[in-house]
Amino acid sequence: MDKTLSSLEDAVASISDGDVVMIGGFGGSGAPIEMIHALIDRFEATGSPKDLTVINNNAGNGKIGIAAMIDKGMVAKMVCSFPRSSDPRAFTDRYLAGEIDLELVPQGTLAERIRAGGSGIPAFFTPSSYGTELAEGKQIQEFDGKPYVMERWLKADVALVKGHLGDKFGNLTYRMAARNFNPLMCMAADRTISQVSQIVPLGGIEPEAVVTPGIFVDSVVEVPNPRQEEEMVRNGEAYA
Amino acid sequence: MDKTLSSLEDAVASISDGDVVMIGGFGGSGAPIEMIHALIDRFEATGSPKDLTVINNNAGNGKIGIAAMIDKGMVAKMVCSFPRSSDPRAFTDRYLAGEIDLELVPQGTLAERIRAGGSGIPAFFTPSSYGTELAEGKQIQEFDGKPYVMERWLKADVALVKGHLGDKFGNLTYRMAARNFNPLMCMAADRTISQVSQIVPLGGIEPEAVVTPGIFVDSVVEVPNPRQEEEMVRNGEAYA
Amino acid sequence: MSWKKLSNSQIAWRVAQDIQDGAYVNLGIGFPEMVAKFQPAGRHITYHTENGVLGFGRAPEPGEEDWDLINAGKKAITLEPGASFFHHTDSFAMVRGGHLDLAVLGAYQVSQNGDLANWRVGSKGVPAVGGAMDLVHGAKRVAVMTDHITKDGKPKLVERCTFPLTGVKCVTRVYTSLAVIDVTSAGFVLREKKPDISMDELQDLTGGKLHVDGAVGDLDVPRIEE
Amino acid sequence: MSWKKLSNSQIAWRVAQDIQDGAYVNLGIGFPEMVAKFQPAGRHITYHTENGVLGFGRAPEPGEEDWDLINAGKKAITLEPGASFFHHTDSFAMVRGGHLDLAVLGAYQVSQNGDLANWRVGSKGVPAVGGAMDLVHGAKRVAVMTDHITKDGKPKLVERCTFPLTGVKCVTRVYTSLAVIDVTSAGFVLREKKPDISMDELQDLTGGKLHVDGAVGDLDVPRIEE
Repeated sequence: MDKTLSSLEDAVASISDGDVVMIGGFGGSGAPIEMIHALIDRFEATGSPKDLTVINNNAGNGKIGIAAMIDKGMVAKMVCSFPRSSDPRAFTDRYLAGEIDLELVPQGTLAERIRAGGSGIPAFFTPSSYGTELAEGKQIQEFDGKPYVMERWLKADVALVKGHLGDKFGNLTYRMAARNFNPLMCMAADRTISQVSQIVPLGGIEPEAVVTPGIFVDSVVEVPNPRQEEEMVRNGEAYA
Repeated sequence: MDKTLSSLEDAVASISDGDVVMIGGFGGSGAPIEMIHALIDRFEATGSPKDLTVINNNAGNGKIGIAAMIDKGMVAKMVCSFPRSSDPRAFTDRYLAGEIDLELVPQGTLAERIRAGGSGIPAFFTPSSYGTELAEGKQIQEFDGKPYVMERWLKADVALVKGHLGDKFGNLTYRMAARNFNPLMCMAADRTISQVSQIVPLGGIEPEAVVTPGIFVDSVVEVPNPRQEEEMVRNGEAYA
Repeated sequence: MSWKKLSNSQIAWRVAQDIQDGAYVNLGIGFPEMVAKFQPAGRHITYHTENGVLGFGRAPEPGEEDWDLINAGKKAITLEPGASFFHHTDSFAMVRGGHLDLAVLGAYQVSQNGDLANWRVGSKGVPAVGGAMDLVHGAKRVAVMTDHITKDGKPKLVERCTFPLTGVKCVTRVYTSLAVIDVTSAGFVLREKKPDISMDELQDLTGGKLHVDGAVGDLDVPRIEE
Repeated sequence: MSWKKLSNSQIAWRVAQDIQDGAYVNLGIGFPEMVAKFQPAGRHITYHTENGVLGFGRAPEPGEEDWDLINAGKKAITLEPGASFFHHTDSFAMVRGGHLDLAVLGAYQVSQNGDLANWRVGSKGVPAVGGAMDLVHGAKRVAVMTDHITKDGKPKLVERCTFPLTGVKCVTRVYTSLAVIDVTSAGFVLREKKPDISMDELQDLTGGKLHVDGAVGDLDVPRIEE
C-alpha cells in the first residue's frame, strides 16, 4: 500500500465539475496553497473543475489560494463561517454581484458538522445560533429545559488538506495551529488528498503522535518548504 | 497554577455518595487501578463513597478494581457496553440478584455520548442500535431515507483517568491503547482526576503531542510504575 | 448426507481470499479473528480494533505481552510499521463513518433481508453488546462468517431472526460452512456452494429461499491443519 | 455633562481585575484582546483561541512571526510553557462544553435579558459570524466590554436588541465605559458606576431599567497611557 503521489498535478486530477471540496486551513495557517494553485493550473488548462462548492472557514484573501479560485470563476458556492479577511475583495465582489452563493455557518458548528460527516452522525443538537437568523428553518428541540438547534452533517467529494509529516499509509501530523480544520476534513470526504512538508518512512511518525490515522487519507504528495499564505498576501502576490 | 496532588488519598477525597463516576480504561488497559483502590480504602475507612453510578466500558474483572468496588457494595449502577470479562463474577452475582442496575450502551454510542457530554452537544443521531431492543423508547428520525436513533449526552460528577505523562497544568498523554475512553471522560466530568506514571516539567510534553489539554483536567497525581490490571487478574490478586 | 462442512479455519480462509490489497478491516472478536491468519501473500491489509489501534499484527510470544497493547477481545497484540493509536470516538468514527472496507462478524442468525442477531440468545443472564451494534453500520461491506446450521441442525440463515437483533438490513455477505451467500434486496443469493452438496440439500438447511442469479461457483477450500 | 468615559484600555483593565488565578479565558477578536495586557501580577491565566491553541502569550516581535502560530484574529502569537494544540472540534468542545471560565466579547447591543447582538448591524454587505455564536454558549461567564453608548449617543444596553442577534440570554456581565452591570433574571443590575456620573444621568444613557441590588461600587480605574 503506497498512497504517495509524485506530483501536485496528479493530486488534483480527480476533482470534477460540481464537486464539493473541503479545503483545510484557518486563514493561511494550514492552507494547502500549492494544491489549490495546482487546481487552478488545471482549470486554466482544461476549463475544469468548475461550479465547485468550497468548504473552508474563510473565503479567501488577496489574490491567491481560494481568492484566486473565486477570481477565476471556479467557485459556485462557499460554505464558511467568516468570509472576511485583510483583503476580501475576491469573494465580496462576486457575492455582492450575486455571482456566488454563501452558506454562513457558525465556526464551531461548521467544525462539528464536518466531524459528524466523518463519523456517521447525520445530525446533532447545538446551542449555537439558537434564536438567531442562522437558526431559521431549523429543527429546535429542548433538552433539560434549554433550547437547541439541530444541525446536519457536512460531507464532501474531496478534501484538500495540509499536513506537516506524512507517510505512505497516509498517517499525518500538523504543524502548530495549522491543525485547525484539517484533521476533521480528512474524515468527511470521499477522497482526502494531503500535501505534506515531508514524507517520512513508515514508523517515522510515532504511533502515539499520529494525529490523522491513514484510514482517513487517500493520497499524500510532498511539497517541501510550503509557502505561507499570510506572507504571500502581505507581499501582494497574485496567482494569475 | 499547580494541579498536582501529592497523594492518592487526596485524589479521591472529593467523591461523594451518589456521584456519577466515569472510570477510564478498556478492560485493564488504561484503568486507573491505584486510584480505584484508594477509593476503596476510603470507603473501607469511612463508609463513603457509596451508591455510585460507574461509567466504564466493562464491569470489572476478578477481585480488583471495579470488580472490588462492586464486591464492597459501593456501586449502585453500571453504565457500560460489555459487562463481561475473564472473571465477571462480581458484577454477575449482584446483577442476577437484582442488587445492581445496568444501563447497557453500544460501545461506539457510549464513547460518543461521553464526548457529547464534554462538548455541549445534548443529543445526536446514530445508526447504531436502530431496530434493536436497545433503541426501545428512544426518538427515531430519518435522514436521507435512513432511520437513526437519538442518543443523549452522558456527563459525570467525577472522572478518574490514567495518563502516561502529565504536567502541573493537567496536560496528558497516554500509553498505546491505554488511550481508549480516557481522553473522552476527561471532557465530560465536572472534576477530572488523573493518575500518571510521571509528572514532567511544563514543556516536557510537546504542545503538538498533548492528547488531553489541561483545561479538561483538574488534578494530577503521580503513580510511578502503575500496575496492569490484566496481570493482577492473571495472578489471582484480590483487593480485600 | 454425503456432504462435509468446512471447518472454521476453512471458512476463515475463504473470507480472507475476498479481502483486497489495501483494505481496512475489522475482524470481530473470536472466530472472525482467524481470518488474519489466512491473509494471502502480497496483499497489505490494515486491521482495525475498536479500542483504538490501526495496523496491529500477530499476537506476541507468551511472556512478551504488553497489556497496554491489546485488541477489542483484550488479547495482547503487536504493532506493524505505520500503526496508530486513537481514542474511542475516533475509533468508532472509523466504523460508523464508512471508513472501513470490511467488518467480519459472527452470527447466531442472519435473516434474508440482512438483519443480524449475534449478541444474545435470549433475555436471561447478563447482556453484553460491546461494539457489535456499531460494527454492523458504516463499513462498506459487512460480512458474517458462521456455521451454516446450529449444533442441533437448525438453519442459521432464516426468513426472520428470532433472537434479539444486533442490526437491521446490515449484512451484505455470509460465508458459511457450506456456501457463500450475498444478501441483496431480493434476499439470499447463492454465489458459491460446496461441490458435494446439492442445491436441494442446501436449501433444506437454509431458512430463507436461496436465489440464484448467475453462475454458482464451487466453494473449494484447501485442507487446513487445525 | 461633567462625567468622562473610560478609555478602551481602562475598560480592559477593569475586566482584567475580575479574572481569577487559574482561569481559562477566551478573549474575542479586537477590543477584548486588550484585556491580556492588564492581567494582574501573580495570577496565572490560560488564554484559549478558537483556532486551536491553549496557553498562548504575547505577540512576537515584528519579523519573528511564524504564520502557523496565530490566533483567531489571524494575528501571530507566541506560546507559553505548557501550551497545547488541538483541532477545531476539540477547541469548540472547550467552548460549548462549559470548560472556559470566561469569554469576553464586544457588542453592538446587549438587552436586559442577556441577548447579545455583535455580529452584524443590518442585512447589507457580506455577513461573517466566525466563532461568536459559539462563544456566547458554554463559558461559565460571558462578559461583554463596550462603550456605554454609540458614537451618536444612543444606548448600547437596551430593552430589546434591534440588530441581528448573536445569542439569546447569554451575557452575564457588561463592562462599559461608565459602569459594571450584571445581567440577571431581573434585568440590568448596576454593580459599579463611575463616581462622576449620577444615577439619573447613567439611567438616561441606558436603554433598560438599571436595578440596584446592594451597594453600587465606584468604578475607579487608573489612568492608562494609550
